[in-house]
Amino acid sequence: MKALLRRDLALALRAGGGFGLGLAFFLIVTVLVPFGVGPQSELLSRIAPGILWLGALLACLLSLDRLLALDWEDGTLDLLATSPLPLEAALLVKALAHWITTGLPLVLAAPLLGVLLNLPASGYLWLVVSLALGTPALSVIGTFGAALTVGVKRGGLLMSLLVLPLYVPTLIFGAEVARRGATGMATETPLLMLAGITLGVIALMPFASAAALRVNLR
Amino acid sequence: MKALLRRDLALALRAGGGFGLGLAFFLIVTVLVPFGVGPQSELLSRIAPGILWLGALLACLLSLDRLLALDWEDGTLDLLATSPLPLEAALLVKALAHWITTGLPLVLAAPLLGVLLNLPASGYLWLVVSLALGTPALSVIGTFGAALTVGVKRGGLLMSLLVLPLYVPTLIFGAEVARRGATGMATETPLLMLAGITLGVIALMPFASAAALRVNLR
Amino acid sequence: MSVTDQKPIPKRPSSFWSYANPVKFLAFSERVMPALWWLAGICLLVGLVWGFFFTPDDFRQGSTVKIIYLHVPSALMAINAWFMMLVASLIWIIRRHHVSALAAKAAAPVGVVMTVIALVTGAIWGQPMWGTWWAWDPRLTSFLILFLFYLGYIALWEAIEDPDTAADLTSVLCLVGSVFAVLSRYAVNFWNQGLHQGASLSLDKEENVADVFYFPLLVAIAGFVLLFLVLVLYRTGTEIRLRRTRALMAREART
Amino acid sequence: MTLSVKDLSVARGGVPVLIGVSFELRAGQAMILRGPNGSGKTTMLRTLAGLQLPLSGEVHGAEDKIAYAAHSDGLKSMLTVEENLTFWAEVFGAAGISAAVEAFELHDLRDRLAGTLSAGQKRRLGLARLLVTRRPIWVLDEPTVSLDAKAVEMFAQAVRDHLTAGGMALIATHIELGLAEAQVFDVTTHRAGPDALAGASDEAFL
Amino acid sequence: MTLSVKDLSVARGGVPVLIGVSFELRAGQAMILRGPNGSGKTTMLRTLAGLQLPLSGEVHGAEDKIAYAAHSDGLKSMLTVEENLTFWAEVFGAAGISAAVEAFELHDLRDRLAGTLSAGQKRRLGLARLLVTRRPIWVLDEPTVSLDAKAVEMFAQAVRDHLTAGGMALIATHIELGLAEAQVFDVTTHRAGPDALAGASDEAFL
Amino acid sequence: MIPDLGKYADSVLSSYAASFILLAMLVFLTIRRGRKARHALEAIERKKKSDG
Ligand code: HEM
Ligand SMILES: Nc1ncnc2c1ncn2[C@@H]1O[C@H](COP(=O)(O)OP(=O)(O)OP(=O)(O)O)[C@@H](O)[C@H]1O
Ligand SMILES: Nc1ncnc2c1ncn2[C@@H]1O[C@H](COP(=O)(O)OP(=O)(O)OP(=O)(O)O)[C@@H](O)[C@H]1O
Ligand SMILES: [Mg+2]
Ligand SMILES: [Mg+2]
Repeated sequence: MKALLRRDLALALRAGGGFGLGLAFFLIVTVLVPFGVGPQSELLSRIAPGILWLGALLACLLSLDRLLALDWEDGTLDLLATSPLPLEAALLVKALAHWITTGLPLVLAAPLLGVLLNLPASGYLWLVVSLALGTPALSVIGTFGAALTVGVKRGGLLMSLLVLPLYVPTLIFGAEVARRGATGMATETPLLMLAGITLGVIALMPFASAAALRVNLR
Repeated sequence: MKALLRRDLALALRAGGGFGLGLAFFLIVTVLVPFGVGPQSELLSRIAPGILWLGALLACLLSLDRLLALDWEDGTLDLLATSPLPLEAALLVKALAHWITTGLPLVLAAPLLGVLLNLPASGYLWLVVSLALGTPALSVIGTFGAALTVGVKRGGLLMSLLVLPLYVPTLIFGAEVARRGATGMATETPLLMLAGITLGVIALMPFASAAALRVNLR
Repeated sequence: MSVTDQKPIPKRPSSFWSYANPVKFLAFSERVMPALWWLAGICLLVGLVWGFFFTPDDFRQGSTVKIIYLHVPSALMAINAWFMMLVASLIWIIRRHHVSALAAKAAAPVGVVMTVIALVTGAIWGQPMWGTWWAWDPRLTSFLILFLFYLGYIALWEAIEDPDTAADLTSVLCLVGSVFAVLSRYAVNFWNQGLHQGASLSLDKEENVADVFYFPLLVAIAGFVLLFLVLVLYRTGTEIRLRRTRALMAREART
Repeated sequence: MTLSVKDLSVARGGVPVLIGVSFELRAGQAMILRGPNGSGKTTMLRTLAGLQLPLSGEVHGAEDKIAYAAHSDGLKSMLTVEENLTFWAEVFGAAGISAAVEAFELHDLRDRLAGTLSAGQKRRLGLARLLVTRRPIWVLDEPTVSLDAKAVEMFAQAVRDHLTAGGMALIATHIELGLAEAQVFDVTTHRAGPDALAGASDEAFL
Repeated sequence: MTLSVKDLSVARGGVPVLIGVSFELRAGQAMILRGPNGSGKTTMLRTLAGLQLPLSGEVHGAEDKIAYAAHSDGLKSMLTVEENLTFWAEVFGAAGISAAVEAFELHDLRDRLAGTLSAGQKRRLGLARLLVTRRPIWVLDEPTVSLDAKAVEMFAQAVRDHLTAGGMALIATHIELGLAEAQVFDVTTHRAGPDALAGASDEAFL
Repeated sequence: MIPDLGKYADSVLSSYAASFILLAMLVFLTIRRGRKARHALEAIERKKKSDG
């Protein structure tokens, strides 16, 4: 398990820079929004929490196709499946590695990008909290999508199609926390829901992912 | 050339449904925006043209990694490079196939998605016109990005990073046309600029792409 | 030679599960489908003609109330089609009957069309009633999400070559998707209290749905249910034939 | 310790490929699978390794004992030779990699990225992975592809050492390996006829 | 028609691999490249095919005449055998694919998706592609990997026919192909020593 | 013939039209695909029979 985590992190750091790229994508999407929507700062500050959450979600999504596909192509997954490690654990570790290389940097960078979009001052704390709570769920759900589509060549887009509707509850509650935070409203309820989703997903999803992966390896 | 176009289209139709997926992604991004920014329809209708352009751009981007990477992995590009077909022409044909399978469906679907975001009635025509003019440029520029990153395993994210800044001018003028159209302002100037960019890019970019690809094949 | 007369067919299959045999299923569906086609057609015709021509206008909604005969049955079927797919997926996972996996596959496109009809008629209805084609009302929104689930489900079937692998994976997706669809429903409710509730409840409560509207609606719903049934039976038959063609071709290639 | 296969039938793409394969392999024995292209060797090896389900028949003594190696050998081109081996050693809980490095003369290549190796060098690394798994049954699909004569001899020696230590090996190949002591099993006689149906995943449709 | 190579040096990863290779190949001749793993055969073939630049030296008569085939043979797993061949035939402006289908006995596989072929069948398809290019110089990197004895003979026959028709072939391999008429060229003597610098891309830093 | 739909005629008629088009397309495509599958199967079964 530790070996797998270490290896995945090493690969992310080395191979084409999996580490910084999610971040860079997040940055670029956030920067492109004003170009698309127009530069009115009052408008931007209203949509800022939502756009930041969306940007983080898309950045997460885009890096998902590295999660399993590479290991599939070069046969690593075949070998892992015949190894003593239970597949559920292996997938959870892979999701963890994905979160560390993608989700965590996003959480840390979000406040900076908030400045670009005129996020109200009261919103920063809640934005970070909601992202920190929500992004692990994104990684775990994403692993499920990756496991479903791992046999499909360049399944990237198909995976997005499968994963995005699954992201809806996380996005709604996450963005709601950030939005309420930014406008100074109470955030307990959506925060609790968000935490509940994340916990539930971490506890149950790896079994679904492992089942899907086993079918694909067959 | 015709053989290449036919093959690319056949592959897009068969392998994992390259055809509908760009569209589905566009749909999903558009649907997720309200979850992020909240359901106020007046707010949504203000940001609609920009968001639709951004969504189309991202859908385009996400399907770029199928453009060359698959052909690279199985050695097709090596063989094409040693074939009688000039590489520039081959890349232009590939960009065309990409546009037919991705850009064109986006143009046709955009008005429907406009309904979801409460796009003002006057905006539909200009949205479609600007997308029809702009998306070919997105495909051609994307081919350049794909050619640059073709050697990098799972270069998807890296490619986004390289391509997104190149998309900025197209996005700015395209979204400007759509936005002005929606608010009933004059659209000539940005429309001309958009057309100019597209033509220039189609005329010149294939040479840059072919050069980049040659370096990568070496 | 069609599949149906390949093997002698027992007169009365011994249990429900014996219909899981593709040959028996084909024989059975060939027998009941003509009647079902007629029934579905008649119910639809009666329900819609009754509703369209022989019901009065609602005092508040005017003639738009006639849209209800399309909107409500299609919305009902859109949800029930997914539910049927869920059950069929479970049967496939637990008992591995090919027919049930193929039935789930066959139902999905029917479900999407029902969803689209509900969305389109709803949108057209919304224009005069709420002054907008679309609003981010929870019910409408969760329908849109359902539509996305359908799309993903169909795309996954299309993308995977091996039919058994595809059946397994889509079943897993259907299970997980159902959980998330319910979750989204609550999330969406929390996120926005919308228009639809008020507008529909006034008709939904017994006292508000006058019998004049209620009975033709029931007939129309029966028509949609029957249409769904016959379409799924027919499409399942098609899937079985395609699968058989594929199996025969695979063997042909190896001689 | 015995690997016993009884009346095994395997399928690919839903079509039965081999039918009624039975054999036993004891500690210290090796078996070479032969058969023309497309006869089903790869399919059978994948089934034994547990990567796909058999149509029918039984396999005993394989569970958690098999080290499988095929064309794609799970090497990361962005990791060095040493890192690649170490990773698999850790996953399989083995002690060290030095024996493997020595057996396939990878010393000079230790710090090279796996992606920069030549075809034969990469193959040697893939075979070295077998040694770090410490699994008793080696299941190998065309292991000597791209290897030169000297490396083939290295491989034969590694197999011999493995057998001497009580291991087993099951090898599909088209070329001569110089393993005189191994039994040869020709799958040709077990090929499924065109209308073999039993147990195929599409049996119900025939 | 002659392929002439003069004093060619090639490099991989910026490091010179082979130095001072010279030979001539005339219409109707074949040459087999030999050399231990990692000696630089692949690198040299890629250079001749124009896929990478030589460090120094000259290659004449190769331009637009070479059909190159290596391990990855440009086959789409989602297209059928026939569609794959037809595509390449059209790209190279060749007339039809029937000769190629016949030479490698692909008739029964014509309508199968390339992705469902076995290793050897896939290889046969990859080799059939050479015939539809109508190019005179075949440059082949380990072409007989995964082929059984019968298919190797098919391949040798295809090469012989190609030579008889005035073509040429340059083949890197570790195993015996049964092409007695071919010259053998051993690259070992041309291997670059550890301090061969001339022309390396990092020469300026040494 | 058509009842008086008042000012909402457009809405009602277009929703009926849209629904009918969608349903008709669904039925048409279903049946066309079914026919094709039936013919393909019959063809291959005939071939198999004649091959022995
Ligand atoms: C795009 C817009 C709309 C969508 C997606 C939509 C969707 C739905 C759904 C999912 C149902 C539930 C069916 C059931 O579970 O029984 C429903 C029922 C209903 N809708 Fe809509 N609807 C839309 C617009 C409208 C509009 C504009 C009206 C009228 C003002 C309306 C009136 C009704 C009525 C009367 C019912 C039946 C009563 C009920 O079950 O609550 N809908 N619709
Ligand atoms: N999806 C499929 N549908 C039908 N037949 C298939 C499918 N996939 C593989 N086959 C066939 O199954 C047979 C067994 O393939 P397998 O890879 O096991 O052969 P092999 O003995 O390893 O051959 P080789 O020596 O060429 O590697 C082949 O004839 C192949 O064409
Ligand atoms: N990036 C690199 N840096 C340093 N050396 C490299 C790099 N890439 C390849 N090499 C070395 O260059 C040499 C030539 O490799 P090449 O693939 O040409 O050998 P080959 O003769 O084809 O061997 P094989 O028979 O194993 O296929 C090998 O020793 C390889 O290790
Ligand atoms: Mg094989
Ligand atoms: Mg080589």
